[in-house]
Amino acid sequence: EEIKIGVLLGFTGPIESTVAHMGPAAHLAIKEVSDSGLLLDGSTVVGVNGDTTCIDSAAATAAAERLITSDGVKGIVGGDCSGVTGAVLNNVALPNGVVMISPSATSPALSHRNNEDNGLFFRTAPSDARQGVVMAEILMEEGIDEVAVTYTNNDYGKGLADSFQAAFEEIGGAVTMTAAHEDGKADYSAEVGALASAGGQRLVVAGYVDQGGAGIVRAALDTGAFDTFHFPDGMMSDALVENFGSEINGSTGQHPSPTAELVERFKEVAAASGGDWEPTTPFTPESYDAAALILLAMQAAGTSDPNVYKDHIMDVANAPGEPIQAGELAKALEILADGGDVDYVGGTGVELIEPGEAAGLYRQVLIKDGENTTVQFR
Amino acid sequence: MSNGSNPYRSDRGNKDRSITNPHGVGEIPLRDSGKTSRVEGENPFLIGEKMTGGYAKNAPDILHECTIAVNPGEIAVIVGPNGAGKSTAMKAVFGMLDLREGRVLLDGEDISALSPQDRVAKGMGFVPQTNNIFTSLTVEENLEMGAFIRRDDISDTMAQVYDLFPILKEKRNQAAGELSGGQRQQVAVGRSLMTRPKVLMLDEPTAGVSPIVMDELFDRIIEVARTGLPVLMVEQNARQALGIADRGFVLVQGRNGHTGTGKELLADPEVRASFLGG
Amino acid sequence: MDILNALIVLANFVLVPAITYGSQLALGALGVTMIYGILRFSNFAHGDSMAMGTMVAILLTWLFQSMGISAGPLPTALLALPFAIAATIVFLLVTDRLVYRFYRRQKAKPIIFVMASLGVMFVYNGLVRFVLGPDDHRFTDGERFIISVRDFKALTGMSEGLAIRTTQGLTVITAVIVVAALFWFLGRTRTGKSMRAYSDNEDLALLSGINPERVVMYTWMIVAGLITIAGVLYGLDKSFKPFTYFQLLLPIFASAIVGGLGSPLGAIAGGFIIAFSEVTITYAWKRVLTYALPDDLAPSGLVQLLSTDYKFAVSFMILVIVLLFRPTGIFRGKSV
Amino acid sequence: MSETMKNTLLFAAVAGLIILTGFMQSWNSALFIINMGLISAIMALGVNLQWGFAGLFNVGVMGFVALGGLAVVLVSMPPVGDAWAAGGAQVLIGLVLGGATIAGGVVIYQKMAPGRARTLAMIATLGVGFFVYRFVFDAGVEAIEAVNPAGTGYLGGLGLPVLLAWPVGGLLAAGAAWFIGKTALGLRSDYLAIATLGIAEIVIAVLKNEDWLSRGVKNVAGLPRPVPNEIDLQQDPGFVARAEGLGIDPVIASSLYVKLGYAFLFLVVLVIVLWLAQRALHSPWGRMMRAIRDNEIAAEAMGKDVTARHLQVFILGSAICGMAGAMMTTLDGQLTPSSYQPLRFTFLVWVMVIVGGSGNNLGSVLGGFLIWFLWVQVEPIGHWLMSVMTYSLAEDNALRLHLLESAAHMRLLTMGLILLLVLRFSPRGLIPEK
Amino acid sequence: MITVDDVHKHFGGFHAVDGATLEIVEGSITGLIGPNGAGKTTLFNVIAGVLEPTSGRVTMSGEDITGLPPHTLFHKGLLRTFQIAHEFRSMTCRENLMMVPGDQSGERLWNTWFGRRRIAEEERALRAKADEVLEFLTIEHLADQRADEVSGGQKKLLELGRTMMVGAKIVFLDEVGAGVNRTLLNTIGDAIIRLNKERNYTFVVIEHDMDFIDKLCDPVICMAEGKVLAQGSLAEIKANEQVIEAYLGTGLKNKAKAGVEA
Ligand SMILES: Nc1ncnc2c1ncn2[C@@H]1O[C@H](COP(=O)(O)OP(=O)(O)OP(=O)(O)O)[C@@H](O)[C@H]1O
Ligand SMILES: Nc1ncnc2c1ncn2[C@@H]1O[C@H](COP(=O)(O)OP(=O)(O)OP(=O)(O)O)[C@@H](O)[C@H]1O
Ligand SMILES: [Mg+2]
Ligand SMILES: [Mg+2]
Repeated sequence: EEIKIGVLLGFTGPIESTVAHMGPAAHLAIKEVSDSGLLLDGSTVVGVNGDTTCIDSAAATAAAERLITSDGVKGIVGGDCSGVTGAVLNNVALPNGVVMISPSATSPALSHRNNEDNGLFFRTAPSDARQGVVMAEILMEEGIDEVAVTYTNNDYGKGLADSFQAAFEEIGGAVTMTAAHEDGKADYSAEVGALASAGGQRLVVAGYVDQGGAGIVRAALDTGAFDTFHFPDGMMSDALVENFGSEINGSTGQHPSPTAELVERFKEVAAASGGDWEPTTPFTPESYDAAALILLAMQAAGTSDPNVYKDHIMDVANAPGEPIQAGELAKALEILADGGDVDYVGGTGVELIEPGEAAGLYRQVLIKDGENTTVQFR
Repeated sequence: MSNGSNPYRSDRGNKDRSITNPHGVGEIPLRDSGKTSRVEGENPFLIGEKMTGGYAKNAPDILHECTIAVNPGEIAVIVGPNGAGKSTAMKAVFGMLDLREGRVLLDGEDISALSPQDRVAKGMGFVPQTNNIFTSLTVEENLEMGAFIRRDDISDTMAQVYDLFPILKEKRNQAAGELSGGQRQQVAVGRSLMTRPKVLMLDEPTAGVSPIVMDELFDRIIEVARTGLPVLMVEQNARQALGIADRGFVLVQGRNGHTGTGKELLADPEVRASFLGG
Repeated sequence: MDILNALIVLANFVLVPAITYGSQLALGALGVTMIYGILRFSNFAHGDSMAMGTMVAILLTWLFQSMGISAGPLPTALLALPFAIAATIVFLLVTDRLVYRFYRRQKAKPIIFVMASLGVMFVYNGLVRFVLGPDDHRFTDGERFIISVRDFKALTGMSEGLAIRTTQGLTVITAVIVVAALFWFLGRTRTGKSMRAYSDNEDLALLSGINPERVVMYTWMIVAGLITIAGVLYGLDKSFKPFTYFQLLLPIFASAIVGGLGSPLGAIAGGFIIAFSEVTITYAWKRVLTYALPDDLAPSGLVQLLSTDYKFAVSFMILVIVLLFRPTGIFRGKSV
Repeated sequence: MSETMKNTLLFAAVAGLIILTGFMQSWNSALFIINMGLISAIMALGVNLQWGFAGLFNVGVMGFVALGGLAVVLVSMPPVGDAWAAGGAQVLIGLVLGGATIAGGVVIYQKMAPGRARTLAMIATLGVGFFVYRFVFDAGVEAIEAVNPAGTGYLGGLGLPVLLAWPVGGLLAAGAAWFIGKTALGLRSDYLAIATLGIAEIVIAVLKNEDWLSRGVKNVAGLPRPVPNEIDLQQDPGFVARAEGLGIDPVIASSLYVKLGYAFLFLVVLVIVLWLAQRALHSPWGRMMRAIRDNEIAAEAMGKDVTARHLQVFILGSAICGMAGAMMTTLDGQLTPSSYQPLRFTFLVWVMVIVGGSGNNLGSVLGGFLIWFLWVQVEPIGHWLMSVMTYSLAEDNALRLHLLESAAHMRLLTMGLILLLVLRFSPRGLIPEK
Repeated sequence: MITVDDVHKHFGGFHAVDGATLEIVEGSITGLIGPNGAGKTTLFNVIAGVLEPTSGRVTMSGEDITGLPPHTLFHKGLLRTFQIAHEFRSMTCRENLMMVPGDQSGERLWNTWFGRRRIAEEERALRAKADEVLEFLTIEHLADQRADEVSGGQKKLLELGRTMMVGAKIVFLDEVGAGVNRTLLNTIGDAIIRLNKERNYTFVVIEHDMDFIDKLCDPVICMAEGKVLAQGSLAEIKANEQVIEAYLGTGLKNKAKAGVEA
């Protein structure tokens, strides 16, 4: 059997630069499984790309329609932006009964859809509601009780900013100002000017490192508006320290990942594959994990029928079972084939909680001497 | 050139000037020139010979074996009813029309295949009926542009033009668009003289100008012609124009109706009745 | 009360960024205005042409960097700039040859050119991503600051600092030089005058012996220069990302229109108006006022007229208001 | 070849493409293309009305489409009682105050004699009014947005049938168009373009940032549908039996059924709009509009009230775009403000109109279908093309990998090439204006 | 019928019309002459509502019409032609005429959908009327030709034709004669006289052709530099020193003059 997996991401459009790394990561997992020849009695797997454009629900729906009804994919890694993800889920995946695992749609708003999704929708990125709380705790423990917040103006940024503000204020912190920034715009002086005026001990940048977020940090540093920051997952990547190096010493951040070894390990796996993509780009390991989960669940279920294997996704993702690192998919397939149980860890230390989203184990990071160092895991 | 048959020129309602800029869009087709050849025999200095053709490839012919010609020192005038093809004939001589038959000779050279642009280079000066000055440039810059193809010192010619039209000297640094109608016509003629043309073609230079300016212009044109420069012009003001013409062509429906000296035509009762308003 | 510090804050967060951004927009708008004035259409491909030019500069910068060539304290990209301009000229001329020239010969209506430029925009859009991918690229090197906040504070002993980046300084200086050169060229040289003549009246220009194709060629060459300079300066100052360059189209057009399409002076003014309106209207004046006012009057709120969410909307509002009072733009564009 | 013949062939060709999709890919895909094609055709008709008939350059299509989308939320979502209780009244009062401030400013401007006193009075009124408005309004907004922000945090809608949202979307767009038209058209049509561009951006900014209204960037999902739910159908034994009777898999049957339902609704709207537009075009009204387009000054001198006609046509066209926007949001089932991007909703619609043939209603319909088809299909075509092109290269050839990787960007490239080709060989569009 | 009271029109610092005061008598054919740039067309535009005067008042039959838009004035019976022909270029010559009459029921959107019968009838009548006018102007063969494909003079005829499509009270003609063949111009002159006599149209005619003015106009007003220079019968005007100096001139100085007289 040749099994097809849809990779439905915004290859063109506003987040095309992030997706340029997420796509290959998903394909890497697919290739790994396919090459092993162990899936469902030697089935091969191919990944089929579909372009959501991130913004155009109709185009995304059309692409999903094509993937599912024409290519006959058995599962979808995607979508990326929460807007199109919701549209695809409702209009295509749900009616056709196909599993979707989104690596990047972190909006809390998607959570409630889980109640009416027939158990078809999962995500390897934790909901922002959880991250907001973690973030508030980290800052408080650092002794910081007054921050300014800027977020990328989409459901991810807004949701994260909202949940952070609520959590932070609850434990006694104060947010001097919350300013949105649009990704892909020409200039961020206005935002930085306003944020600087509002002041705060630290600037929380709930954006993307390869989008407006970087522009904001750059401008804030250069004008001396802020010199330490706090970075949630969208900002945390090697690109961050590459770009800013020791300029952001003393900044903090967190991203969903249990251990530093996982990050290192995923980098190695990526490097071994010979691709020229950047494994630390936000949501890239998540993409790998999403694809891996689908395939492992198939193996566990013994079928590629989404309506059957959807019930095995939680099983393979969580304990009990043999922990499976990134790059060990073949081993997992074998164990599953033998009727064993696995606990998929993958690139991000996947731990799925009801209703089907990542539990959110976070690695707390401190930027020291231009390196990002692990403080602890939460 | 016809707007109807060239789809690229269809006039969509692009009134929105924040998007397009219709200011000063041209009509003269741009094309590559063909070869020229020398023609033996006695020919007038400039002649459009037996020209037949229309505005577009498969549009009906407007000109039918129409001939117009002019010699050095002469003024040739084309008259005729509206829509007779006077302007079309001028355009044909200037290469703005694809001729199906006939040829254009300049100084014994067949230039039928040349583009309008190269005809300018060959020394033909043309003053269109309208839009004949650069409104946003100063008077002096207008004259400079007239001499664009010349590489030599133009100050002498400029002085001559200023002599011819003293008012222009006064207004040399004013934008030409701020001048009155008659003054604009003077700029236009002056501009074409700056080229040092071998032949000057004028399309209705006096349309809409006041009598006093018209007299002035006619005077200047005569003066210019006296210097040996052949002048070919279209005029609706036929009686005055034929009065100064050495040659007159009456066009009727794209054909040569009557030809003769200005005086002969003025004297011809038929011409008087049907074209000169009695 | 501390007026000096208030001024420094204002300069640091409002004036310097807005002047830089304004210069970048002005350079872009100059290109738009040149094409509008001489080739008579609004070039929707402008943003992507900028990306194209910058892309070449980036590739060359990488090459130079790998060869170990550098410009000392200045960004290496400056060395690459002349070559990039040359390459962009070739690009634009080839595009003109393949696309626009045909319509010019057909005497097509300007709107057809506009639509064709839309097509060109799509194609460039794809091409840039084809070559360089959609990623963000930073290609600046050399000295980062002319003066940094820390240095400034150390130097002056003020409590507030002022930073001027090298790229900011470069942007403004280059913009001034380019604009001056352009004005000299258009107003004084024979070729410049012939371009103005062509812009005024195509037919008459042709009848005067001005070769339209040459005018068009010069226009594209100048435009290529302008966009490459604008694109590289912008990329140096912020970063290069194809999508952002596409998005730049909007503010650039707004600048050109506010200033009066077809008027080079207007393009410059327009660029600054848009930049300043984006930055100032949504600025939170708290910090400035805290310094500027006596202590007991110091504001407790942010003193922000509108949230930054609306900065783009605000600049458009300003645009509409300017047009209401000055329907042809500030410097009376070509529209009559 | 006669004109009718040619047009029929063109339409047949596009139909053929879609049918081919049905065979080669799936009927679901084909039907979805038809549905979006119908909506696109309606949008293109709206733009064509403005551009083709009247020469008005509207580059704010996106804004009107988005307003249509907003209408769906406001009409069809159930009201959020808690939010209304928390701050509904306050927000409304705030809005009234805001409106009153502007009205006050205008009245002062009109009533008082020009001079410093007037300027001061106006600034004072606007200033004080603005702060009072912000004070009242902001508090209300905060209260509303605090109500379960992850789930609701907005006022909700009226809970009316979703079909009602379509005309309401048209009305909302018409209102905005009236406002723009009054400002921009009265002065000079020249700068309509920039005004529309600006208003579109403002509309989107409001949609993105006014969470109390439609949840801003957090999106409103789960909009009611005018057709049954696929899952419900799949669970309906009667339906399943019928589907199986026809020999179709019930899952596929259910999604086809739903899509056909949408297609029917959209088709009805398209036919009505097309009929009205055609009638208007081929009448003295159409002649008048053409005259105005050709020469405004002369038309004005011949007794035609150019500004009023422009306003009329601008409002009509925008209303149609608004309606199409509402239809599209209904089809999506959610309102996603960040999805409104000029490239997709303004430029692409323009491409439809131009490629189809501006000034010709049938052309717009054709353009809508064709361009939408391509917009969706150039992606797989691009991939296919790339793999054919690189077929001879080695598996791991760097160039091959790069090309395959970049295949996604074929989408824009192909759109551009098609636009350029059509312009080149059929500059007035596939079905030109007569 | 029309009074113009101290009208000024400034373009920037330039005073195109600089305090013009004049009166147009009902039923007359008034000639308006003056050197190029005297402000004649500008004054026309002010009266016809195309331009708003900087100051001054225009009244029509006692009613203040200053600043009313052209389309309102059209419905009050004030028509004008343009010095530079303003044809509707993408429409046929016949359509150019048919679009003129106001109050066509087919111009209301509602009727285009639900009042087809009435429209069809009206159209038939309009068409007949348009053909009649075309025939009168000797361009009936151009009825179905696009208006931008006819010669310059023919466009001017079309321009005149439009004013004949409706019953007007006063018609402003801006250089109908420029570029029109003299023989045809005579015909046009006759038509103007006929319209004036039979339908009691009032005409105001700008023209540089003195023969034409001579044939039609009484009184004649001469403008210069934005002001009214002289007013009276043509004979009076022709004798006026100022007018001769500013406008008429003394004829050609050299050969040309001789040629004309020969
Ligand atoms: N651009 C054009 N396309 C097609 N036909 C045209 C075009 N211009 C003019 N014609 C036709 O060509 C014929 C001759 O026109 P032309 O302009 O040469 O007349 P003319 O003798 O100059 O008349 P006038 O004295 O009125 O200017 C006319 O019948 C006109 O309909
Ligand atoms: N829109 C404008 N802006 C600036 N100046 C203008 C404008 N319109 C006309 N003028 C100037 O006003 C003056 C009067 O112009 P007008 O057209 O009224 O002259 P005219 O008497 O009709 O002349 P002609 O006999 O040449 O038609 C001219 O000098 C002209 O350049
Ligand atoms: Mg002519
Ligand atoms: Mg005049």
